[in-house]
Amino acid sequence: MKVFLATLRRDLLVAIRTGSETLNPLVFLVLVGVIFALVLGNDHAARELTGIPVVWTTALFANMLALEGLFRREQDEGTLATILVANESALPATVAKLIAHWLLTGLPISVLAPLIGLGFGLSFETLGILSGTLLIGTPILTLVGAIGAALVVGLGRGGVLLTLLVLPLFVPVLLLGIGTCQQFQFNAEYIPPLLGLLAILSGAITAIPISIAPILRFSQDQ
Amino acid sequence: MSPEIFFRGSLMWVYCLYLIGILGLSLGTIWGLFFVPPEKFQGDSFRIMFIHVPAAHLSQIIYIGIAVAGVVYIVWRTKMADVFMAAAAPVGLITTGLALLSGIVWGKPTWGTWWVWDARTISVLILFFLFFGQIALRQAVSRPERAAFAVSVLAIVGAINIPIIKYSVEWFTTLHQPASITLTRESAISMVFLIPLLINIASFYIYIAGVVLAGMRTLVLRRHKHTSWVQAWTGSS
Amino acid sequence: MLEAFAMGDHGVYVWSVYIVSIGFLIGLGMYPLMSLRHLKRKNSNREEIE
Amino acid sequence: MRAEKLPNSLITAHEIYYETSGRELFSGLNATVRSGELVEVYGPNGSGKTTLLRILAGLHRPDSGQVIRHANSTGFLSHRVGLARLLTVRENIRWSIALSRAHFAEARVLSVLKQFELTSCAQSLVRDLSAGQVKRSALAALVLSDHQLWLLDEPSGSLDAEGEELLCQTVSSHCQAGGAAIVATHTSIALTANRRIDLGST
Repeated sequence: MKVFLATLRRDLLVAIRTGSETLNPLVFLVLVGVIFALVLGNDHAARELTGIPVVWTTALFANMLALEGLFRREQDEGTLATILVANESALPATVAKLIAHWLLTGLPISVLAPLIGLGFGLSFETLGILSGTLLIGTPILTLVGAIGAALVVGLGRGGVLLTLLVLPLFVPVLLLGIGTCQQFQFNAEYIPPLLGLLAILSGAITAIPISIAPILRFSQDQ
Repeated sequence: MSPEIFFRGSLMWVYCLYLIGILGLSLGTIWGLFFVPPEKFQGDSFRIMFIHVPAAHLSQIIYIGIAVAGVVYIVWRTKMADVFMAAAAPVGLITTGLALLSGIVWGKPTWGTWWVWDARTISVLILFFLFFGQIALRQAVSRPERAAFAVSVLAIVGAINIPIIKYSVEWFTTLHQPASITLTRESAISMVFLIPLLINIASFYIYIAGVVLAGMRTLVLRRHKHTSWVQAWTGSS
Repeated sequence: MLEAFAMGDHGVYVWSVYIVSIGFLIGLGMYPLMSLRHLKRKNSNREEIE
Repeated sequence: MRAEKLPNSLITAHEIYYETSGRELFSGLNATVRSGELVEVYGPNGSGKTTLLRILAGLHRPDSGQVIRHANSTGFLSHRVGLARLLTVRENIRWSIALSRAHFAEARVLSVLKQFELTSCAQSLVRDLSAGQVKRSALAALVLSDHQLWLLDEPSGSLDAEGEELLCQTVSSHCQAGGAAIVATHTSIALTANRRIDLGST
């Protein structure tokens, strides 16, 4: 617990000090969202129809952008090696890193996305459910993405490769997230996809955190 | 199994699999192209099925095979499992590409559109990217041990994702699809079509097994090029 | 005979798929055999040099 | 086959075989380090010092053979010193202590900082320090983390003569206190090593 809290605190502190690098994905999210809304102009029907897919997809890409930095800095500074050598601390420390990452990307994305949704003229209820599905969906993106980030850590040209590896795995989250919102938007049955999303989240939470440290350890071997 | 025994023992198998596969594919294809009457609804375009269905089947089987090999590698560190993954991934990429391509061309005369987003097309498309990821990741990692591990992890994660993708896409597309297009109409496959189709599926499996085996032989040779038995083999004839 | 090749209006589709597929399958089968032969030649060449 | 545990041994390497890109780096390498021992790994560039240390640290997996660490905890110091550049020296030390589950004692931290002449820059970001100061900070963090076994890869790099002496003192007092250290160097520093593993001759 001590290791977990110390690492969480440390990662948040580093993120605050980097400033713009932490904010970049969020600015990206807002910018892309605004551009989409702008291009669609005043066609209300089109904006209402595309709003949810656009916001969700943009949120996914913003998350993707942040993912690359999940372990890269630690790898360069050598702190990742320190964490991995300290056997027993590797699990709480990596879990803390994942949570810190979500707090810095997934959470603000979930909060900001409805604001962009406003630009698409979505109703308040829909915005609420949009935010809710993002709150469930973004931890999955962080967890699944972490596997990819751990696999490519230290590879140099990791960025594009990471996108290539991880995006296909993000498809179900995207579809279920958009599906839930749209079902809700058009007054249809939205519980089943929501349950699907929750099921994926619980599966990811049970399986992924414990496997990150071993993958990272293997990635040191190069 | 030692690499040398594998290398020497597998040559006969490669020849047999190639031979049976090619004969079977010729038989099934010629049968399907010329000796089967046109289908009632689709006319002659259904003949693409004799390529499309085996290719689509096989791509999934190859991916499952890679994922199983990934488990085997992670649990037992079997080097042959890694050789299999390395040899099978490009083959899988090409069969998946063929399944997609034939699907696209089949779609035009049948449904009037090149591409329809449904559970099957999307999961095959995702499969294509998963195979691509396998190859890209392996090439990006210089140390073979690490590459094998990374590729295994990726294969397993991808394999877990395939049913989830299928479920989510199926659910998602029923939501968006106008009900007029029914893709699942298999046009009541009668025995006339079934026999050449089964011949082609079986021969595809056999032929591709031979191709993967031949690829594994090449990789084994490349990885052990400094050993004495490889030197002896290259010097022998 | 020509009619059999024309396949109604669908000949173009059917034949293009078959030609491309057969091409890829042959390539797929040839590739490992060729690269094995290539490796063998390269290795024995190096032996001679050494 | 498992290597049997010798009394007091902190780390045992058994029949290590490792190759990179088809080149054999080590084969049949055996080593046992007991508490109180200081082992120097010596060899020219490219002889595999770093790789050996990383294998011992568990960061690289040998192609065959095994490494068993009996030490309560292991500290690893390489050219990537393991300090976050955007944290202050103190913050880094605090985190290192937490990570190794050691006890944080203010007085001890202050005395070690003083010993390593870091008192004046304890509150500045690691980013703004000189290379020598960074190395000293890393050493201070290592000392305070109370690891039993130290694996040091080129610890003398970017240290001045004074710093080097401090390093030697620190390492030998750590070993006298019942710890052990494995140090990789390509230049001989004034360490009084119990043993030497020479990778240059293989």
